[in-house]
Order: sequence, then C-alpha cells, then structure tokens
Amino acid sequence: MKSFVKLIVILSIMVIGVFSSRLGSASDTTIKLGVAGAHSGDLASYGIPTVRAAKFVVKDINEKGGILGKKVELLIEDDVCKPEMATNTATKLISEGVHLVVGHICSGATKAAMGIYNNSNIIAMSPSATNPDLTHSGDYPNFYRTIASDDAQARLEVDFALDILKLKKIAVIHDKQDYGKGLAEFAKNFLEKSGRAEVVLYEGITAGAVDYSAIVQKIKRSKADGIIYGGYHPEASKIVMQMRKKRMKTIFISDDGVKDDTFLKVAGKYAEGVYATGPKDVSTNTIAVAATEAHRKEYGKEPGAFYLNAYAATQALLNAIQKSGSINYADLSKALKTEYVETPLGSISFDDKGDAIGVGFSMYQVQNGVYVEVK
Amino acid sequence: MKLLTSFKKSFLVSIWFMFLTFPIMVIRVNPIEEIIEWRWWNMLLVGGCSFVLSLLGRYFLEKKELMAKRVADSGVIATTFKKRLFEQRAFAVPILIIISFAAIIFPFIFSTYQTSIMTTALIYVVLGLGLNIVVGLAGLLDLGYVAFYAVGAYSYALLNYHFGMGFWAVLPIGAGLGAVFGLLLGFPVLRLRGDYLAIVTLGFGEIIRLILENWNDFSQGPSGIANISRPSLFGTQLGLEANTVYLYFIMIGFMIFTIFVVNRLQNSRIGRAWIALREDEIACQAMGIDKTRTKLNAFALGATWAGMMGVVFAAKTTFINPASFTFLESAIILSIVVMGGMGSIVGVIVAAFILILLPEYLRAFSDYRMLLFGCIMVVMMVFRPQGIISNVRRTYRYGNNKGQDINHRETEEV
Amino acid sequence: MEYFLELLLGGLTRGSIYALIALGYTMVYGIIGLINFAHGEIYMIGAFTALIIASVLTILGFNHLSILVLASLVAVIYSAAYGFTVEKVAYKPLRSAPRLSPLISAIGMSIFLQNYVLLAQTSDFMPFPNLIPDFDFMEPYAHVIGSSELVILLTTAAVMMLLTVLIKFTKIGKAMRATAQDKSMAMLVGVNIDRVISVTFIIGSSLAAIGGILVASHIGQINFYIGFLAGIKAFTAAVLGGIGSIPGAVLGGIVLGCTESFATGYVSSDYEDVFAFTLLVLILIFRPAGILGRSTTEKV
Amino acid sequence: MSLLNVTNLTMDFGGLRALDNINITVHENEIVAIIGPNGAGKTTFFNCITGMYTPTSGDILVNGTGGKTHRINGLKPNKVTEKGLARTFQNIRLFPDMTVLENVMIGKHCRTKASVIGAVFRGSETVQEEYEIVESSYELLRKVGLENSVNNLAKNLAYGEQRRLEIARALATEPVLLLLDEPAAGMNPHETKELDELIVRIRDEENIAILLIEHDMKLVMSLSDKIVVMDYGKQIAQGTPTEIQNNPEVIKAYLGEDFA
Repeated sequence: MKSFVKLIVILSIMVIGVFSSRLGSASDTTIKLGVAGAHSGDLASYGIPTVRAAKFVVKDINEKGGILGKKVELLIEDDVCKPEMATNTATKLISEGVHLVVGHICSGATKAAMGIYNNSNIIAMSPSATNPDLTHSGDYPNFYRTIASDDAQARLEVDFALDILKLKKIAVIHDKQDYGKGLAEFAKNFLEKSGRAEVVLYEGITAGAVDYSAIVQKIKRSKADGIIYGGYHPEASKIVMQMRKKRMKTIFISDDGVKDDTFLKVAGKYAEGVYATGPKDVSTNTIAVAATEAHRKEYGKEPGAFYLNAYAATQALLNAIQKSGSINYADLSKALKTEYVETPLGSISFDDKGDAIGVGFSMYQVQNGVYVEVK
Repeated sequence: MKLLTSFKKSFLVSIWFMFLTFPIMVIRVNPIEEIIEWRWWNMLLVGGCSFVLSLLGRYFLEKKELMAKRVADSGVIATTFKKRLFEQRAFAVPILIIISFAAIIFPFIFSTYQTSIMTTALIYVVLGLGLNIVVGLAGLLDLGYVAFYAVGAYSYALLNYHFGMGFWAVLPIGAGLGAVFGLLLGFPVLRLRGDYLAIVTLGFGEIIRLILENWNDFSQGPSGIANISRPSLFGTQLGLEANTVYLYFIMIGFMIFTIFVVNRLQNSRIGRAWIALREDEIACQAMGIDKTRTKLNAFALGATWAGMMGVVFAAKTTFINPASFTFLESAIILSIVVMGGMGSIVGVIVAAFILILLPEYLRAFSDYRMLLFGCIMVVMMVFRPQGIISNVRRTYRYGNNKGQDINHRETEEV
Repeated sequence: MEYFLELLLGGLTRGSIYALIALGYTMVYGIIGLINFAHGEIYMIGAFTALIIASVLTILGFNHLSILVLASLVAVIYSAAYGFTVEKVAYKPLRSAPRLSPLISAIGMSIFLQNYVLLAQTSDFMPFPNLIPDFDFMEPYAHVIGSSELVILLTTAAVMMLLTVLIKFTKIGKAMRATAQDKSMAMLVGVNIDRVISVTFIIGSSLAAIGGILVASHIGQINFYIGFLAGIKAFTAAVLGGIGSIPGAVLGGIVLGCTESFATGYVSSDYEDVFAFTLLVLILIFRPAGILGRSTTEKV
Repeated sequence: MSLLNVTNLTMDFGGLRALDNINITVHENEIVAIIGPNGAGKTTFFNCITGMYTPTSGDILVNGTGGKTHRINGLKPNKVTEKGLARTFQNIRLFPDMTVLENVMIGKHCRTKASVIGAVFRGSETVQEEYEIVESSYELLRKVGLENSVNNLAKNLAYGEQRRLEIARALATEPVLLLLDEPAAGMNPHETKELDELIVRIRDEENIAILLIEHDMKLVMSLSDKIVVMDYGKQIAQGTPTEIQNNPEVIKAYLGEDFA
C-alpha cells in the first residue's frame, strides 16, 4: 500500500507541475520576450552570453518604465542546441504566451524551431545562427538575425586571400560542425569558381581531439601558402600553435568563431599574424562599450560569444514594439524593416530576407597581441 | 548514541566535501584579467548541504536494509501495490481504464507543449521497449542503439526531400532499413561478449553519425535536412496544433502496438530463447538453440523499432541533423531500460517517462537542470539497483486443462 | 620518410594520452568489472584543478618551477580524492547489484560532474597556463617534435614503469592482482577488498589527472566537456588492448593514436574516427578479447 | 544398434594432448560410465562430442533422430543437440532467473518451430504448439519429481533439485543419448539413490541410452552396463563393472586403495 501512496504523491506532483505551468500563462500585462538557446551541454558557452545580454537590455528598459507602459518579462529556455529540444522549447514558449523570441543559438535548432514560431506568427531573431538558408531560402519569413550569414563571411575571407594576400595554394579546413563546415563549403566553392587559386586540401578535423599534429603535417605537405579555417577558437588555437611550433609560416585566415580574446590568450605569441573576420569594429560605439562594461561589472569578466549581437537583437525587437506600438506580427515586421535602431553593432535595420543591414564583417589581424582591423 | 555517531559521520562527510569542492567551487580565476575571486559562501553551502544529505542518505539506506531484513526474517512478503496491480484482475482493470481515459483526454486539456513533450516521452517509451529486446531480454549490451534511430530518421528525411514520400509510406521502409542495419551490426559482433560487444556497438553508432556528418552529398552534412513534412491524415495536412495531437495519438497507437508485440514475443519460443541466451550462453547452445540466429533476431527486431521511431522523430521535429544522434542519446535509452528493470515492460515505460519528462519539468531549476538529472540517475540506481520494477516471470497453467492454453494469466500485460 | 616519422610521433603523443586515461579504465574494469564512464570527468577535473591552482599561483607571483610542481601535485591529489569519492558514493552501494546498474550510475555521475564544473566554473574555454617550457636544446628539432610532445612521451613512459613496479612488486599491487583474478578467493586469504578498490580508483584517477595536465598544457585550453571525447577514446583504447590488461591499455592507446594519425595523414581526417572504430571492430573480430587480453574460454 | 560410435578421437590444446585415441561405443538402452581421476579428460571428451570443442582428429558418429548416421565432429552444439545428443553440466548451468518450467521449455526449442511472426500473431498452430510445450514440459518435471516447484525460479531450487532439473531440461530436447556430467556430485546418499532410480527409469521408460561421468563408485558399479576408464587423456580399460573391478591396470592407476 505504501508504494501506492508514493505513486499518488508522484502523480499529483506531476499534475501540479503541469497545471502551474499553464496558470503562468494567464496574464498578459507584460511583454514576454523569450530567450532560447543552449544554456547547458557542450555548446552552453555560445548560449549563455545571449541570456546575459537580454537581461541587461530588459533591465534598462524596465527601469525606464518599460515599453508601451508594460514591463518586459524574460522567458529563458534551454534547447541544448538540439533540434528536438528546440521544438519543445519553442512550443513551451508559445504555450507560455511569448510575444517575441531572441534565439535560437545554433542554426540547426533554429531551423527546427522556426516552423513552430511561424505557425503562431511569432518573430524570432537570432544573434548567432549564420546558416544562409535561414534568410535566403524564404522558408522562414519570421526569422531575423543580427549576424551576417556564412556566405558573406566566406566571401570576405576568400576575397581577402585572393586580392590582398594574393594566395595561390589554399588549404580549407573545418571542424565538421554546422557553422565551420558550412563556412568552409562556401569558401571552397568561391575559390573554385574564381579559378585564381587552387584548393590543395579540403578536410574536416574532429573538434575536441587531444592533438592535431597529423593534420598540421598534412597541411605542411600540401605546400599551401594559406589556410582558411571554418570553426571555433579552441581548435584554431591548437592548430596555429602546432604549426608555428613546427616553424610553419603558413598564413591562417579564419572566422568570427576565432576572433575571440581567449584565442589571443591561449595562442599567445603564436597568434601573431593570424587573420580573422569579425563584426565591424565597435570600440568607438558607446553602447557597445557600456554593454561590455556592464557585463564586466556584473560577472567579473569579458562577455562571451555573440554577446553584442544578442544585445542588438534584444534592442531591435523591443524597438520594433516601441515604434509600431503593437505586438502584432505584421506591424512588427514592418517596423523591423523600416525603422533603424541604435545598437552596439551600429545603427541597424533589416532587409526583406531578415538579414541585418549595417551589420557586416571586417578583416582583423593579430598585431602585438590584439586584433586590429585591416583596412 | 546511534544518532550521535551518525551526526559525527555526517559532519566528517561535510568536512570532506568542503575540502573536495574547494578549488572548483570556491576559487574562480580570470586568467585574462588576472583576477581571483574567492567564493567562501559556496563552501558553507556545500558543507551544509552535504551534512544534511549525508544524514538523510544514511537514514534511508538504513531503513532500506531494515526493510529487507524484516522481509527476510518474516519470510512472508506483504501484498504490495505492485503485486496486486499485476496479479489481481479486479485491481488492474480499473487502473488500466483510468490510465487509458487519461491518455485520451490528455491532449485536449493540456497545452500543445505538454502534448508535444508527452509525444517525445512516448517515442522514448517505444525506443526503450525496442532496446529492451536487445539488452533486457537477450542480454546483449548495445551502446550504439541511436544508430538505428538515425537510420530511420534519415530515411524519412531523405526520401521526403528527394521524392516527396509521405510519412506512412516511409514508415515500413524505415523499419526495414533499421532491421537491415541491425543485421549489418549483428554479423561482425556475433563472437563478442559483454563489454567487448558494448564498445563495438558504441563504435558502430559513432561511425554512422560520422558518415552522416561528413558525407555532404548524401546527408547534407552537419547543417542537416529541414522542412520535413509532418504526417498527413488521409492525405490532408493538419495545422500545427492539430498535428501535435495527431502525432500524440499516433504514438499512443505505436506504444500499444509495441507493448502488444514485445509482450507476446517475450512469452514465446523466441523470447524464451533470448532470455536463455542472456542467462547462460553455453547452456543455451547445448539445449539446441541456434545462438547466431537468436542474436541476429534480437538485433534486427530491436533495430526495427528504432528505425520506426526515427521516422516519427523526423516527422515530429521536421528538421534533423547528426547532432541529435550522439552517444549520449544511446546512453539515455540504455538508462531507461536498466532503470526500468531489465526486461520489464511496465518498468521501461515508467523509466522513460521519468527520464524524458524530468529534464522538461526540471526547467524550473533552469541552470541546475542537468546537474539534478545526473544526480537523480545516481540516486535512483543506488536505491533501486534492480530497477524500478523488477521483471516477474510469467507463470503457466498446466496439467489437466485440455483444450487451449490461452487461459493463463499474463503477468505484465498492460 | 620524414612525413611518416612526423605522423608516427604525432600518433605516439596522442596515444600516450589515451594510454594514461585508458589505464584508469582498465584497472577499474580489472578489479570490479565496471566501465567507469565518469573516468573522463575525473580527467577533466584534474585539468581544471591544475588550471585553477596554476592561475592563482601565477597571479600571486610564484616562480615557474614551483607552479609546475604545486599545481600538478594538487591536481593529482584532488583527482584521486574525486575518484575515491565517486566510488564510495556511486559504485560501492551497487556492488551486489545487477551488472548494468553501476554503469548507469556511472553515466549519471558523468553528467553530474560535467554540470558541476560548468556551474561552479564556466562554460567557456579557459586558457591553460603553459606549464611546460620550450626547451632550448629542443630548438634544432622543433620542426619534428615539440617540447610538450617530448614531455608527454617521457612522462608516460616513466608513469608506466612506476605503475609496473607498483603492481608487480608492492604488497598492494599483489593484492590488486589477486582481487582482479578472483575476488572471493582474495577475500578469503585476507585481502581487504574495499581498500584494494579504493586504491585502484585513487591510482587510476591520479593517472587521469597527469594525462589531464599534460594535454591541457599541450593544447593550451580546457573546458568542462573535454572529458567526454577523451573518455570515449581511452575506453576504446582499453578495449582494443584487452580490457583488464595494463600493458594492453598502453598498447591499445598507442595503436589507436597511431591509427588516427596515419588515417589523417594518408587518407583523410574527415574519417579518422571511422578508421579508429573500424580497426577496433576488425581487431575484436579476430581477437575477441583485444590485443593482449586473455581470451577467457569459459570452463564448461 | 550402436547409437554413438567414437573412433580414434584425439584432442590437442596447443602442445598438450588432452585426449589420446579414444574409442567408445554406446548401444541402444545402454548405460555407460566414464571414470577416471580428476584431469583425466572426461569432461573434455564430453565437450568434444557435444560440439563445444572441435576434436583434432578421429570420428564421432551418431545414429540419431531419423535413423540416419551423422558425423558430428565440429558441428555446433545446437546442431549436435538436434541430432539427438543432450547433456548436463558438471557445474550446474541452469537459467537461474527463469522458472523451473521455462527451463524445461527451453529444451523444447529445437523440436518446435514458432517464428517471430508466429509469436506475434499467435495463430492456432502456435497456440497448439505452446500448449504442447507446456504440457510435455510439465510431464517431464513430474517424472523427475519437481512437480511442486514448477513456477519457482530455478535459482531458488535446492542443489539436488537443480541437478534433476538439468536432467529434465536435457530430456526435453528429445535425445536418443543422454550425457550426464557428474550427476551425483554434491548429493547425499539418499539423493544419490533417487538419482540411481531416475536414471534407470529414464533408460527403461524413454528408451534413452545414457553416458555418464561419475566419481561415486557405488553408483557407477550398480548402474552401468559398461565402464570406460580414462587416465591422462588415454583410455586404459573398458568392460563390465566386474571386469573393471578386477582389471589390475585400473586398480593400479585409479581404484588403488579402495578396491585392491
């Protein structure tokens, strides 16, 4: 009989849990802003800065009295960057009556979730999902982003390698993951189409491996004069360090995932001379400086990846509500596409596809231990 | 006196944990800015928590031992709720009716989100029951079960993408491909036993995932396949909410079907052979059972369910990429089987609900979600090592009942 | 030829790391027959502890050598303590449980420890202080082998020798071998099984910590997730060599490391893991108990 | 008619010769015992003829089910069982977590044929087959005196009962020849006596020949029609119990103190 009682207790707890989460969605006196992304698991470091950015923006706005007389409320949900979790996350946000979403973080999870938002006429804006299909395919009309897509970044890298560095033999390396491989694929295609340089090596490495000396040897043997790497900084720093330690002077060009302070710290003197694309320089942008400062004050360290993009996304969404005076899908879409908003990334608006206008990439190079924009 | 010693022990435990968590919980350095942050408050927290938990753990373990001893002493096993549920018709039938009623009205009283996660949980119930054939019944430790799940999901995604084939058309294909891959894995590993088998199946799972990741022309690589059609109802496409409910009922149907099949299988000639194989491979062969065939049967049948669920999964998320089919997924499904009690159908169902719904309901704890999840897994195993519900063997009627054998009661029929 | 040698050296470096972690798997397996899935996390915690201590000492202005010694020492002690505690909390209560139950407990522990470090520390990659200096005498050979690679190879070799001596000649080593062969017999002749198991976990975890420190200073950064992949690879290495066999773990690690290195060098790194796992399957088909494993033909 | 005909059977493990030129014939309705000191190769011999090991050379011929002669060297154990040889094990190998009845039902496996499809749809044929399996298994349990523990788990049986269950399980495979590996080991005199009767009853009622390995000399002498003596992998004597008891070589090599 005892286990029966236990069962009843467990069941009732579940039922209460279910009901309470339903009850939560009753009121509509606030503007509900969802923040979805990876907040746990191996990709958490790309999702957590977004939550923090959204918190700062919302805190600011609420202190100033909110928008249209309503406070903004954050609904933060984890999707572990997994598509199946992302659909649950999206459904949950909608069940809770979300009005707008900042997210998701990974392109795959974003694609899985967009259909569900679209069905409820909810706009989602990602600070980090760079897969070109999201805006170019037309399948996701409710999708916006404050980051340039992979092809734009690849274009910049390839043009830089061909026009400025005048490389002839290029090795294209990636980390086999969504972002890195997508980028590398574009870079390879652009290079092949241009016909001005030869792709001597096109390969994926295993992220998180303990040693990359084999691929470094292979690059050396391919006699490439430059590498275009698609992926994130942990692997990039390992490869660059092993190359330089082996006295290889091969030029290393990479992406936004590598333009990170941790890269500089880890690779140290070996980082010197590495090129990486990144968002246009914001060191003179007062909002960016203030946002970074706020993070430093609160968490005692530099903000992580996509922090400013998320900051901008949150501002852009809230600005659209402010300007249109509505939370209606059509009004918001119109506002996003017509109104400019001041963000850490500069003054931005969105084009018809959902890509941000005014958000672009520049090429940076590590000089004396810091990233310097190459003009 | 006893209380005092257990206080003392718990105190020592809390000291030990404060020491253990010192560098990671207390110190936080920022090597870039060269700042050290000392979080002494955390140390107190750890000390306090570990003291209380240690006391509680001691109390419960003691109670558990005492109970076991009392049962052993008296020699009489009290009629537990579980036993009554399985063995007394009058008790089981109303409960079954309540459960089925609840299952039917569920999507109409709860939100789409609840229905959606319930559908996910049901998918894992079926996956658990499928893996249960391989691990629970045949005793073959399979750490790469997710590979077949991926096979099913990709067969639907690709056939849908290239040829526009529908859910119902691909379902049998996915199941068939799952079985084929099951055999493919089965052949090379026939000679392997126990943990060697485990690592090879793990490797197989990884190989499938890596191929999906690298072979762009075939699988579109890590960026995955988007816009997979949801299942249609007699040729009409439903809206999102209706479709969620529809999928929920498809899964309810699947679950009933799977329970029916697995239940019949495990009490059949084949099922007995699986269990015999698990219990003693040598004796099993000496009794005239073809080891090779029995093992392959188990692999193929287990994989069939995974293949089918893969199709449902792809239809539910409408987007798949290789990241959904990692080793962790296999580990979760395996945990469902072991936690449920190897070979027990009801156990697998309960465990699947716990392990899949728990992380969803733990969302309230936000950051601490997965921490608690891992913790609960350990605690459950420590307190119920044999699983939530240990399997009850079926009893048969024999002797004078000339005629049919269908009169016998089936334990574990749900 | 030079290319071959370079790949071989890379493979050996990789393999040594796998071997160090694989030893923990194989020793625990030999004694209690458990695949300790949380072992990779112990390795990660070792690396993290070393990182924290080394960073603190750096900021406090200690000199290079004392940082290296202190950080390694503390990391090894802490890893051992974690290994010991994990065994007591998650495995010991399950000693008489069905075979797979401790495995699930281990998976739970692994998830727990990962998230513990994620929450208590950070989700970001942390730069690991360069504990291994670039030796001047290595300068002429730098294009073939780096200082950290050399240190990894030498340390691994030294650790292996120490371990062999420990297992072969000390009293606790003998008790460990006895327990591995027959637990109940060992108990009858007066071996304290609990103690042997604890010591096994302590030694295995210390080795993992050494591996963690070496890898971390070789690649320069860590996060809470590094234990997962390293753990799986090391586990593969342990099985490849014959799980339960100590020389087997070393050999397995090196074979695995070299296979990956050559697969990358001569074929494609896209499929390096596929090659590694295919090799594993092939070896196990022809030698079902691994390269050095005793094939246990069960007595009928 | 001879049921089992082993000629020149030799088995090497690496350099070690475990069996050296063994010749044994078992006729219908015969009870044959193999005796010999520990390590003489008796169990190895069993393993060779039941397919656990593949002998190095020699022939094993069985006139089994269906009346045809089969050479069974190197066949898989399950095939050997199909040919009509069934065995028990020295260190009891039951299926501990299955019920007593199910243990016997497993023995029926090679004589039945329900497939996966049959199991799922449970047509009338399958139902009938299942019914027959249950009934005949129960019948066997009654024969070995386990009718009161049908639904107990095998692991909960007493030692002597487990031995009897193993015999019932072997009988369920419908053998022509039953191989018993030390069936009386660990039994008390009373249980041994019951076993003696059981073995004779099996021979008489079921028409099954029996080949057994046993150390209990009293049992062997009272039961056997023929005794084979092995030592160091060699067959040193063969004959009726009386012959063996008087064979000087056997007395010297093995029986020594007891019978001299």
